[in-house]
Amino acid sequence: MWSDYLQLIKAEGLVAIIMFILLFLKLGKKERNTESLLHFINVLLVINFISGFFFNAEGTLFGDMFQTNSLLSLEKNILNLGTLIISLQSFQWLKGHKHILEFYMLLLSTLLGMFFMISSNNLLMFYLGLELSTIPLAALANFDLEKRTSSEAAMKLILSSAFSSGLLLFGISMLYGATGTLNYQELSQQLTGTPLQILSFVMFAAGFGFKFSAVPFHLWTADVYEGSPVAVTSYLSVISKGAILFVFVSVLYRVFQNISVVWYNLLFILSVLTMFIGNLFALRQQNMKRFLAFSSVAQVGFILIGITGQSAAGSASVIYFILIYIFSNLGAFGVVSLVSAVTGKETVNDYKGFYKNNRMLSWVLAISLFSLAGIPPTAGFFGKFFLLLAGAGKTSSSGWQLNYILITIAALNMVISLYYYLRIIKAIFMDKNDNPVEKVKSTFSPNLSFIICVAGILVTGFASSAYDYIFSLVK
Amino acid sequence: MNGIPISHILFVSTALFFIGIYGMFTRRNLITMLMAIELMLNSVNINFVVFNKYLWPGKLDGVFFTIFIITIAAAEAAVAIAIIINLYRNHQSIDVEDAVELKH
Amino acid sequence: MNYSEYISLILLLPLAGFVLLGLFGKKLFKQSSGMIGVLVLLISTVLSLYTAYQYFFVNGKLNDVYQTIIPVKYTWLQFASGTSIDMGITLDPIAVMMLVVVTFVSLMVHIFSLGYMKGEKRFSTYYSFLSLFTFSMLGLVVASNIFQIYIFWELVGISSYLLIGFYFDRPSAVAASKKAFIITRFADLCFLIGILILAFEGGTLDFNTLIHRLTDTQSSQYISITTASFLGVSVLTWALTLVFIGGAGKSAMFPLHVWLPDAMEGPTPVSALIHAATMVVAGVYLVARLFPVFSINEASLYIVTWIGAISAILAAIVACTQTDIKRVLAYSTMSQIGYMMFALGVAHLGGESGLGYTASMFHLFTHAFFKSLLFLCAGAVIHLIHSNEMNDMGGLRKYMPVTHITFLVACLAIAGVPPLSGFFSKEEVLLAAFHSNKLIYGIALFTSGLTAFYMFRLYFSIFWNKSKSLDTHAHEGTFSMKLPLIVLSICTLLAGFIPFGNFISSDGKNLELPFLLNFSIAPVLFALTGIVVAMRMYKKENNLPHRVAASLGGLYKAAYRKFYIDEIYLFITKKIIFNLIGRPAAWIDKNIVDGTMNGIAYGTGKVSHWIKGIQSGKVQGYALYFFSGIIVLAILVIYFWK
Amino acid sequence: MNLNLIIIIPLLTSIAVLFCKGLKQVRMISLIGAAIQLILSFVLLYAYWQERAAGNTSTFIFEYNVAWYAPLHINYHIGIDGISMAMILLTSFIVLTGVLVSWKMPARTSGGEMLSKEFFFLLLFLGVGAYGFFISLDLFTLFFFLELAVIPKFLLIGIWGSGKKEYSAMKLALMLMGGSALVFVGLAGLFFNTNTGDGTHTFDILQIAQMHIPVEVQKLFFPFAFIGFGVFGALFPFHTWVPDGHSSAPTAASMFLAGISMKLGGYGCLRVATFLMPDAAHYYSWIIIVVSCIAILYGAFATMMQTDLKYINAYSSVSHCGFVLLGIGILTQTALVGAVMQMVSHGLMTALFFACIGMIYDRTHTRQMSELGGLLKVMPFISTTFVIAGLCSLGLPGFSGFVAEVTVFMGSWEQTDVFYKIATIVACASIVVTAVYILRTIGKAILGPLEKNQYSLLKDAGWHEKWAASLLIIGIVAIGVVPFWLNHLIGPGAETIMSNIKNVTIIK
Repeated sequence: MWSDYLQLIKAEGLVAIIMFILLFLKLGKKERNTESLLHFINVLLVINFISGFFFNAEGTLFGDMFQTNSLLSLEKNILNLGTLIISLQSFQWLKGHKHILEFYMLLLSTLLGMFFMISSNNLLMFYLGLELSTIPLAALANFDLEKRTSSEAAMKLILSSAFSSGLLLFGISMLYGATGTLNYQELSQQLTGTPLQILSFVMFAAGFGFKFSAVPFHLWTADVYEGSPVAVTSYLSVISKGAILFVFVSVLYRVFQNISVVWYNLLFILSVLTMFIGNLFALRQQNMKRFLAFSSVAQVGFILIGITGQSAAGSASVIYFILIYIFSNLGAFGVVSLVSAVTGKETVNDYKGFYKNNRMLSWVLAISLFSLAGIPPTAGFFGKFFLLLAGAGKTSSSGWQLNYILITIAALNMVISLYYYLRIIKAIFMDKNDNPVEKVKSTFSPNLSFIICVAGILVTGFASSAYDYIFSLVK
Repeated sequence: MNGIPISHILFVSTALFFIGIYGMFTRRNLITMLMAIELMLNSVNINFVVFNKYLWPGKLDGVFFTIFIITIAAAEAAVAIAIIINLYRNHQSIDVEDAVELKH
Repeated sequence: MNYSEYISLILLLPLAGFVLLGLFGKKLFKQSSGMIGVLVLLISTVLSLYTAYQYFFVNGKLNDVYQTIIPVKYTWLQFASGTSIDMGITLDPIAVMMLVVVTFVSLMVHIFSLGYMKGEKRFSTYYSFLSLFTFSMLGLVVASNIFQIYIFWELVGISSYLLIGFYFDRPSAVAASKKAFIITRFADLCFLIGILILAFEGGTLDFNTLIHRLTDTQSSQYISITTASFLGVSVLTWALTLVFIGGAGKSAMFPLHVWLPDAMEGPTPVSALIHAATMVVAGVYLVARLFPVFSINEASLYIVTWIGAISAILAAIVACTQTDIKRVLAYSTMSQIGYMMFALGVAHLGGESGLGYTASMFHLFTHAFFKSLLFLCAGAVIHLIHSNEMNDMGGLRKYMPVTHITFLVACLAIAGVPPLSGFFSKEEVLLAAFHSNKLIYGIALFTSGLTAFYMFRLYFSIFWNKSKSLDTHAHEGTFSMKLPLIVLSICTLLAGFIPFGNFISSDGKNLELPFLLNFSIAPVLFALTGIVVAMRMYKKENNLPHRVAASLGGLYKAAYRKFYIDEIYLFITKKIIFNLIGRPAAWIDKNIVDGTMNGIAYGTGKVSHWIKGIQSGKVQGYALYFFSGIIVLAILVIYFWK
Repeated sequence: MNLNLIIIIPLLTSIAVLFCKGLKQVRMISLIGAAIQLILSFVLLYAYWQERAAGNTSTFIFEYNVAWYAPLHINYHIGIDGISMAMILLTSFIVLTGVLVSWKMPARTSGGEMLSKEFFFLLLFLGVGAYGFFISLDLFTLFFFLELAVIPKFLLIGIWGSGKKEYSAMKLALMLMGGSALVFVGLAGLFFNTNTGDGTHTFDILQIAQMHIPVEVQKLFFPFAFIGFGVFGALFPFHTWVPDGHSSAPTAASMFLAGISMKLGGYGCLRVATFLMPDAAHYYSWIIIVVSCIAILYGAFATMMQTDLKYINAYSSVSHCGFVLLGIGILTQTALVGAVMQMVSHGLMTALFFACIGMIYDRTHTRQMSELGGLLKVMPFISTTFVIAGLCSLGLPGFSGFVAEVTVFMGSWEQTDVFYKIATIVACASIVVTAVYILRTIGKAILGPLEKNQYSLLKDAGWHEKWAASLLIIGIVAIGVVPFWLNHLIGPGAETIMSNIKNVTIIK
């Protein structure tokens, strides 16, 4: 009884335990060697990640407010991996920082929130997870306490997230009013597609859109990404985005299946807007973080296309892409964070002639960018291909073939996005620079993270087994 | 016992909601904006309670939701105010118009 | 000995020579390459003479009609439609005749060049090019497949290009070679299209099959090609005219002749071989080869006739005014080829009416000898003087007796003075013209007068006129240079007595060439007057030429400037093609096509600049977008969903 | 004979290069690798003949088919027919010669350092893409390799190029990617309209060729596929990447671009667009013909006006590749054979041309015709090679160009409709224009008096350059003098494509 009870909330439990360990450390004696502490934490996260593969059970808890199965535990583990990589990469930055433990506690609490969100089987549980994963992030965004931009970013994040959650809640409340239940299964039977329900659904979706920054709900993204510390930025752009997308997919397919026509059209508009706006803004960014922020906005547009596919292939390709996206985006962010931690240089112009002194980092960055741009043989190519393929597979109800129009637009957007990725490549490899970034010496943990990222980028694509596994879980 | 028709209450809550939004759009002071958001949340609370009481009196999940919202709102406010204080440290102002370094 | 055993050697030996000298000439046989070339040619000459003997006297005839024998034939390129390009060797009277002519003259030129090109830096290259030319020319004449002719046609063109531009550091030579190639290329384009039409209509590329199908009036191909018409002209006429344009280009017929005079930039022996004896008559040969087809189409024959006649007279007039001796010879070549052309034009298939055909071939044969002889003599002279200008010469007869005599012989021959070869062949040509068309006959007669005049103008102003004093040890050149002159002059003397009709006639049967004494009075008289006038004007140094020139005035100037045809060409190429087509094309590509692409990129950038206002940095603005976004989406979706 | 070798060996070579030290090792390894590739492709050719001689009549031989992404019906499926075989030969030639001409790594980065390792790696990696593209029989694999070959070009041009290299590199990458984006849409549309009987879809070219795609679908997606590949194959008006890209690229990269990657387009148009969507091919045939005729003439005329040697060759490539598309558009077997022949021939010829230009540029440091002249005197070998390339390009018999063009002409003349004839005549007219610009170039740059005195000190080609040039010339002559072997090689492949095209209901 207890054993399987624990087994069901194993992932959440582990994260909570780690948090408690850190808490005790905090209560313990003050002076501590930061490096060894960081290594210790990383070891814990590695354990957490590895154990994520074992003892995964299926079932529901708390009067089926909470549910878990192998797919969900896989999704959680993907997030674990991402968190691990980020913590490895932020080594350089945290080394000098006083509040390591706070940082990790906030980080892990958001992770915990995401786990609950993913496992939620009830709007209440979902809301709790959402807030738990949002509010600490605002605090994290402000983690460079004395940096003006950092606090501004935090302010923007907390205000807009509160606003969006207000709207989300309003939507939920109307949904509740219309159907009288908060449970997913009952909800999905109750939905008939009355205008009220649709309006509430749109508000609900807007809440999601805010989190994974779909245009026009994305405006906070760039500012927050730019202002907050790089580790937090990469966390925002990868982990929280990935988590909310996991939830979005499952909610759409499981709860709102009845009104799929509605959300197909909604997603159509959203994805087209997101791709165009994201790309057009990314075109002219000079700050690397801001640039990556907009590029990640554009990526969401492609993911939404995959979601419109609305089938096993659809959700499988989305999860697969997010896995790849974690590798690619973290590879890029890792280099950026390392460089900014060591030299404080963050603009594109600083990267001119980067290759001269930093061969290894340049290739890591280049490969990650190629993967983001969807260029073979990197995994990004496969991910994008499958997303668009899933999108094309959906035969739209309306007379003219929206799905092909959609992927045509997407394909052309890929060309635009290629331009700005190549812009960075050009800066790294081709442009002249009299005083390029000097040799950035990287330590063990960042290198490990780079190895993980590059290996992931290069292997995940060719090794079809990953995709097949996800597909088998989704079916 | 319930002489008040549901529509009245919903009108109040909706009004409250839009007042909140209006405040969010117009107020320059961060604290006031936060309060506006609280108004929105409260309108949501009213919604939940009313729907629960009038339409689906069988279960109590609306009420529970309300309680949770109140709790979380508190937490949110706490963090927000902390951030605002820190912002004030850096900017010597809590006017939202002053914190616009990050743009375009 | 059976043909197939050795016949292909005639072609392959020169080819081997080309490859050998071209690849290793520079290193291995710096000096000996000349001898190698000569040797190779000697062998193939002997072989071709033997072939001629075999064909004409042993086994060519079958119930006294000369047969077409195809000893060798390979499929070179097979097309899905069944037609194929074959490489083969055809033996019929004209082919064999050309075999002899080409190898023989080429041999002479090879020998002559031993002395003439001595000490050249690119000696071996020169010989390799000569062998290449010989190979391609032979391949042309024995072609069994209309595409084979085209292929070797091009190869001949390129070797001519290479040889004209042999002195590649002279810009004039480079320009001349370019001009020659491009003009002939234009003609070849028409030729190619003509071939394609014939091949399409005839359904084959093989000569004999093609001719057979297109000439028998029952065959479906004949009917389709004669009945079908494009722009109101029958397809057959189109095809033949296009083919003829191809021939005209190579044979420097008006108005495609402009390259020939410039081609004289090449080494003189080359001019003797390519631009006098062999390549330039390829056009005539082509028409002769397709003669059965031509003869069933009056219109195309008419074109052939008139182009030939016009070229003949025009060239003769121009020749009278030129002062560069090689140019004079070039124009005379053009004029003589004009003879051959219209001789073909006035002929018909079979019997007496086929006289023109025989005459044309006969004239081609004799002309090959005396014209190459003339060029080689000119070469000898230039070798001595190091100049092409008449004015630099004069009174050379005492310095170079052999050259003098042989040159005289050649002049008499070309002027048509009996009993030299030129007389006989020209006689037949005139006769053929006389029978069919008096006007042509008139032109021909007048032309022959002019011919005599300008040839002797040349003769006198080189060997007589004002006597130039050269340093005493100015000698005539090596034996290797004298020998060809002598041999060729002997040929020139004797070639006329060959009973040509027995060998070559339009239908392969035996044709007794008529010889009417009273008919031949007129041409001889014309020739003699020409000679006398020339002697009067140029034997002694006097100012008569200038007065005559002055009295002629505009006509003289026009002739001197070659009737401004070069200028017209220049206008067309420079002004029209370059300025009206080339530049616009380049401009469009740069600005419009490319501009569009750049414009798209630029536009995208601009848009991204315009919309940057959305990201105002104000949280309230964001919230506003957020909220209005929800409203708009909700409306849209609900509307959609309805 | 395991066909995977043709991908694996280049891949291994390129990876091995990464572990080398110093220019000497790097180029040695890459030379060995490239040589092995050449040998391998000849072995493959031999094995191919053996198979055929043994009576193996199946369309594609040496097939190798494993499920890659089973849920999406994506297979890794490779195999060759005559056409692919020819293209593989071409590629191996270009790879080897490309390595040879860049022996001395003349091109340096703007940073000034050599980066020889990266250079050769990218060069060989490009080869991997090409090989894979030519042998793949699965649309996904095909697309994968197609895009694989784009980015290396970008880096090669951008890092080691000359002139406005960044601009050109970016333009090339974006236009090619745009092309492949269109290709993707075409493929996806094709995929979802296939039906293997049990309701599932397939990417397998052979299976799709068997089934009949609805005509409306074909009409919808043919343009995507054709234009997409057309961008690679310099389809007018999407050819503008060609001049800039070629002129800015380092020598070897130019050879790859013109020699191989422009052929990817032609091959794709043939293998995917025309083969799989025959009805649409018929339907759009006349447009293709018109466009390619425009490209042929217009490219030729644009060439006449150029003054930079590389631009001349680039524009002439546009004109020559027009013949490829023309041959495809005409839809007769002879014309298809001609198109493939033209691909091979143009590949070799233009590679030779660029090699010569590169050699000249390395010595004189200029590509402006006005600053060149009389080079034949000082560097006879290079000049002679240049002249040979030129003559091949103006379609002189005895060289490959003539064979290909004539085959296309004959093929188009097999169509009875007069429209085709007029189109052919228009295309024919280009041979004159070609002669004009080629001879103009030769006359100015190679012949004539020596332009500058310091040229008289220049050295002639080194052994590696001589080898490169000789190899290419051998290829050109081997096709030009005895074309029947290539004809036999390509014939059956073209026949299978034709058999697909023949049995369609012609829609006008």
